[in-house]
Amino acid sequence: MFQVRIHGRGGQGVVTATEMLSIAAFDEGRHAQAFPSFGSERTGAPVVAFCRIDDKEIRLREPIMAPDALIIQDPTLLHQVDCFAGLKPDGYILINTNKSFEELGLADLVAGHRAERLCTVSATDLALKHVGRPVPNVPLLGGFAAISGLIRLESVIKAIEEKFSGKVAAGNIAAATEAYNIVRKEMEEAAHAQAV
Amino acid sequence: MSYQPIKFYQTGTFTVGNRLLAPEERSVQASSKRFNSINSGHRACQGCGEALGARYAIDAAMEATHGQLIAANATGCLEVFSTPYPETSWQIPWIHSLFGNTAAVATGIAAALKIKQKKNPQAQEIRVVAQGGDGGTTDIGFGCLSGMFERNDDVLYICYDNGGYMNTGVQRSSATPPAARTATTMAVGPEPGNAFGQGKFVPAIAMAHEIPYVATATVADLRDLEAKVRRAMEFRGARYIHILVPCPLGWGTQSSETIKMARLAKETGIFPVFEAEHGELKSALAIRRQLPVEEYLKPQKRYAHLFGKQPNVAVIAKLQALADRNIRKYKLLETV
Amino acid sequence: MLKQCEGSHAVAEAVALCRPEVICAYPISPQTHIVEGLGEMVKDGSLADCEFINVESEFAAMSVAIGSSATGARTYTATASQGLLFMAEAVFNASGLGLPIVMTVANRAIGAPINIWNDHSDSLSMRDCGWLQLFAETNQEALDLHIQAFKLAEEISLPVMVCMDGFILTHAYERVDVPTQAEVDAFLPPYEPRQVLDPAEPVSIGAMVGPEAFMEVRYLAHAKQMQALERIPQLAEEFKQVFGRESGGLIRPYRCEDAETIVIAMGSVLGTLKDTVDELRDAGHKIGVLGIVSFRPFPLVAVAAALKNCKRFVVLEKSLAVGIGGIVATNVRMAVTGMGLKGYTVIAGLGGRAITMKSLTAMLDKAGRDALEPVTFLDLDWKAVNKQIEREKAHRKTGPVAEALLRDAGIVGARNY
Amino acid sequence: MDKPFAITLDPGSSLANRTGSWRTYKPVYLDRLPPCNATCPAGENIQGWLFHAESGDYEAAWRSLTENNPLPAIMGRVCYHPCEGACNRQYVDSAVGINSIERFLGDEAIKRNWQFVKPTTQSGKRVLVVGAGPSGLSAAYHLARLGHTVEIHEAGPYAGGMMRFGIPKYRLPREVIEAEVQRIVNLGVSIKLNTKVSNIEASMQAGKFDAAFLAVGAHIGKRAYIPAGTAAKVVDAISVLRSMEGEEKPMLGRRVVVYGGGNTAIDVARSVKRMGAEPIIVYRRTRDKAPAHDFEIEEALQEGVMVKWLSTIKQAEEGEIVIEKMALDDKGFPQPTGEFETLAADSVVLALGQDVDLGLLDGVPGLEVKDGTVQVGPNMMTGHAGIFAGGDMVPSERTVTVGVGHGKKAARHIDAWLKGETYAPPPKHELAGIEKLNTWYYSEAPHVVRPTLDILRRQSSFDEVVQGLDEGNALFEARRCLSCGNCFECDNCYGVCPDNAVIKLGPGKRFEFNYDYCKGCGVCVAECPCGAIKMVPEEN
Repeated sequence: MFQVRIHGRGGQGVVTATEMLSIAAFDEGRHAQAFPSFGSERTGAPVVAFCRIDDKEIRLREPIMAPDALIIQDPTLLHQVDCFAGLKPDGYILINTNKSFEELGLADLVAGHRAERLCTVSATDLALKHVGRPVPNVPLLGGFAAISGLIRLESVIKAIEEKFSGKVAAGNIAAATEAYNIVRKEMEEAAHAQAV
Repeated sequence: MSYQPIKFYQTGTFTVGNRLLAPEERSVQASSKRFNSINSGHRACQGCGEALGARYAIDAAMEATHGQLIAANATGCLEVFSTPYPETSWQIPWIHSLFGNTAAVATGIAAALKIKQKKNPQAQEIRVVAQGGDGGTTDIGFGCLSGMFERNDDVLYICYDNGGYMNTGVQRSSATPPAARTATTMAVGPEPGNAFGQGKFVPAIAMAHEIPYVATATVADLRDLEAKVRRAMEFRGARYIHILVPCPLGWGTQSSETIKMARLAKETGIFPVFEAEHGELKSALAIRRQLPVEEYLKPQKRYAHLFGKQPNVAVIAKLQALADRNIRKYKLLETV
Repeated sequence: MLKQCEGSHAVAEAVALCRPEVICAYPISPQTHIVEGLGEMVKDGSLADCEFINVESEFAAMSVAIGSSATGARTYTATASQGLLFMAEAVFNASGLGLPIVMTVANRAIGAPINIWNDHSDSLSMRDCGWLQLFAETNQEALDLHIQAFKLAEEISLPVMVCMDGFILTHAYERVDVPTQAEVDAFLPPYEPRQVLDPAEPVSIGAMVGPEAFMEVRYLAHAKQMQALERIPQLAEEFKQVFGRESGGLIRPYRCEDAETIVIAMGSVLGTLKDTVDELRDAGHKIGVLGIVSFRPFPLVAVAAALKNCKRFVVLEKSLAVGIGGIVATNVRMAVTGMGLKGYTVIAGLGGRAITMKSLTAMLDKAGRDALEPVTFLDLDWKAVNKQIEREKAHRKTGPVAEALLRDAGIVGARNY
Repeated sequence: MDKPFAITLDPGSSLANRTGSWRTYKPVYLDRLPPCNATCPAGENIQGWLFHAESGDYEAAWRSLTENNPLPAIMGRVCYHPCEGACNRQYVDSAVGINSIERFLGDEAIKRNWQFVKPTTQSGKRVLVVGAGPSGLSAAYHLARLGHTVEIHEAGPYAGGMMRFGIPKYRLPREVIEAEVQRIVNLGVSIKLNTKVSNIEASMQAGKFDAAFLAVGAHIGKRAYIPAGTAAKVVDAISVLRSMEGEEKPMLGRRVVVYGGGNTAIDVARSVKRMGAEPIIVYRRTRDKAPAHDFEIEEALQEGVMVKWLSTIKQAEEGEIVIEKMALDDKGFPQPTGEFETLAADSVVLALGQDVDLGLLDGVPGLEVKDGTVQVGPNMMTGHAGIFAGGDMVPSERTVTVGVGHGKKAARHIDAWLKGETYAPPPKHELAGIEKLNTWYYSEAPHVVRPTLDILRRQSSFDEVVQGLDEGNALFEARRCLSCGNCFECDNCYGVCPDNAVIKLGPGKRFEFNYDYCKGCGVCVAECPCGAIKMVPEEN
């Protein structure tokens, strides 16, 4: 079973992101369970949502305390919330930022992690560019497809088409795709760097 | 030479009927074929104004709908005296649910009927009436009533106002008139009964909802009452009729004076009888022989504390002012 | 047809497939998404011949339902928590009048302190209201139970609550199999009221009944629920015939054969429990799980039968009968009277407190060693509690409890992971 | 449907609950006596005939009226209608114009030639009626309807008695008298005119009469001594009025002094005015003390009749008279003042009342005569068995209506006497006073005033002064009746009963109480407009 936890703020589509992730997994014939942290959080407040993916029925209902992957939609949270709590060793981390982990002051925290599982992408910029609104959730899913290899970009695109339509869908697909490619590139560079 | 032509017999429109009227001029209550929607054998007190008002109103509604009527009824005297197991006095489909939810129950009935009509358009159309006392209407049932008004559900709500919780032994309601004594507002201190003002005058609140039709009536003006029920049934949407029904028990009056008291309430201006459509006052039933409020207050034991050795002139004056305000506000002395 | 969707959406689709004629809606979390979904379907016409009424309160919602059901319309509404309590008077009235209304309760805690998260306090507070109460374990079961609920309610002329855990199920995206209209029509016949308001055959419904007949009326309500005890398993069987799925029934045992310890629970926590039990089994514990689907009527006989071979039982419940302990536990104990079993009550997950495998494993391990307190509050923060108790001993004006505890815990806004 | 136990009930099942057992008092319907009926000297059932008139059934109304009075067209003109004085409607707005409706019905009957129904059986008895005045005609009519053979002997040339010789044309056109007398004749009554009965017993034997009713009226003008010169012209009012009927009108000259304050004085004055003279009434007391009806004095003054109040004639000479001014003493009696005045007068007409000519009774045993009138018992019989008397010749108020009443009363007693029985009138209902009524229910409807002839024609002709009502306003006026004490089927009791305990029996059948359910609240009694219900204690 693969468990993903997404951190963000109210209004950034955190819950939607987990739902789309579950839809993408479902489209690939997997079982998936997406659920929010059931808060009454308002816009701007820290929000968490979860997604479990498995090949058999998922019965477990507890919150995800030991995630296999983290998506952090808003780097400003890093210093307010313990985003990394319970992250499995070698867990995946995808952060929406144009800085590096070092620049974010996370060097120590991720020391020993496999570099190709630590990626950043400035999803907000991509969203602004393609969708016209600063909603990083969808591009990050594209990035997650790349970093985790858990789901295919096509599935993410299908999920986007299920959730959105018209220009919004097209914009998000473009953004997700670009994010996907950016992350692929980062991973290759990281892998290459380690090889050296 | 000129003489005034007579529409009715010399008792005009004041009596229930008379032998000389053309059938179309007869009141519903004059007909030996009237529905008697609420049948003999009910357990209302002697001279109960509510029993009378209910038969007047529901019979008229039955007439207007050719018997295609369903009634919802709030908890209260009317419900208790009409349907104690194993007998009911109602001859129409009737439901009692709770004290405070009658308007909502009626909404449910109307919704169900709307769907049934939609599924079977050639079926005879059935209309809905909700009824309750002033407690069930102006107090505990007010939320549901206002909701029904606001949604403009196709329901005629009839409030039988006897100015208190008579079923439980005469306690104060928000419709209890100023200075009237009840079991929870004893005649002590300067002003028993309501704080001054009209109390919660739901007809005005109903008008504020701008529903299609609002009217007040009394059991003393039968033809007026019947005409209003008929008119109400010509509208779609939420309608409200507020009927003053004297309560011999709660008012401390003779059982034979029930209609007289209603007549005095209207003739003194204490209870304005009017009609409004879509929030606008349309007409008022003019006072015929204006009387000072004392005429109305004196026969009622609930006002006895005003007429002791030293009559409470101040309070009586306030009540007169209340009546005068109604007369001005609703133009009760202008004959149309 | 398989779908990945939100639990609320799945329930909305199920209700729509049952062809309701009147739906009353009043918003309250976590039920809101269900009526929103139905509202959309009525608007876009996919749910035809249905009146959708936005009422002004839950009290009105149930009252409208009473009126429409009495007029022969298939009627649905949904609520939760404070909403259920606010409509309480009408809830009792609906069952008293024998009106087959179906209502979803998205289970949620009751304040004060106000709390929007999941537990079972709301529907269990209505345990004696005369309604049937069915608890769903998954979104699939929530969907299925609604279809069964309409058939059950209308057959025996009693209202039915379908209870599903707020947020945990209502807001969870997972896979559900949504049946076709044809399948549902084959299972659920059109509503034939036992009594109806109709000018063609006028009756007075809701008479005042005195001492001479009141007990009989109450007994008949009880007899109807006893009747339901027999119908519920049959309906589950008939449902399986049409839809090919196990759903509903009175109870659902899991690995109970040869189990020495059986843990009993209702609702979504059963999933976590099953995973926990699997691990414990692997670790050699003889343990099983008994899910209760029908809380009202309560399946005394079935529960007794399921427990007859175990040594001990643990009732894990998301409700608290303050001053005595468990509510479900009390019912279970009645079922096993005289069987000489050890019984433990575990109060867990109140107000949305997460119930984790970790805590369950530890607790069940203790239970297996009969080292468990008769009544246990799972993951209770004793530090905070004791501090408050001390504080109250110390001085009079201690202020509001909830806020004090939050202060102690250094938590500003509630976070639950 | 298979209903849930107890909470769902069959419609109207409360009929099983007989709430009549709650009652300690019960309402009962009754008829009370309307004040109009109570005061009518002719004993008319006024409310009764108005009931029919209200529905526009004028023939039924007329037949009901003529049960008691055969002369509605005449009464509708000359009756002083005490009924209107008693009418309860005066407390609401103004009294119902009963008299005008009666006249309307009488005129309708003449116009449509309605006739009386002849009796089916004859008694074989013969009754002699002496005098064809109102009393005699009334008695004859009633006796004929009771199946007796009636013969009227009238001394004068025409039937009508004082109605013809005492009441001027402008108040009572002669064709009206003719028509109503003729209708009585058509019923089978024979009238012998110019047949003076000088000895009643002789006439009875001659005609084999079993009984007689005497109603010869009072035709002899009272004389008073006035010192008068030989050339002075002094005549009595009755002969003046009588002569109006004949061809040659009385020669009274231009200035005619009429002496007296009664209706006859007014009649004479108004009559001579119409003949172009200038009448002056001289009366010794004041207007409000005058016995004449004020409305007649008013009409006379309107027509230009002069009046000298508080004056007596001291001396009559040719062409002038001397009058003395009077003053009322503290007891209201006129006393001479010693002040004198001379008036020009071509003639003096004495209108000081009339006496009865009792000649026909000479020698009849058992009769008692006191101050000029025959004494009769409560059954109208004189001291002589079989001889009855009424009208102006017996002690009573001398009006047409009283006379008609005497005729009816006498007829009933004569009928009983002929059968060897005694007639006992039915007991009277309790009076329906205004306090028994709930006048709220009567809508405002002012009294219709009868139109009157314009003043010039009144001064110059004998045309009828007061006109009749047309159908529209007669109907309106009839419908102003409050129906005091008698149910008029307004449906109030039926409508206002909170327990549906009143049964409506249908048009004309009124209502009855359903004592199975009546709780005895008394609302029906309080709301009955006409006081036709009362509460009585349940017997224990």
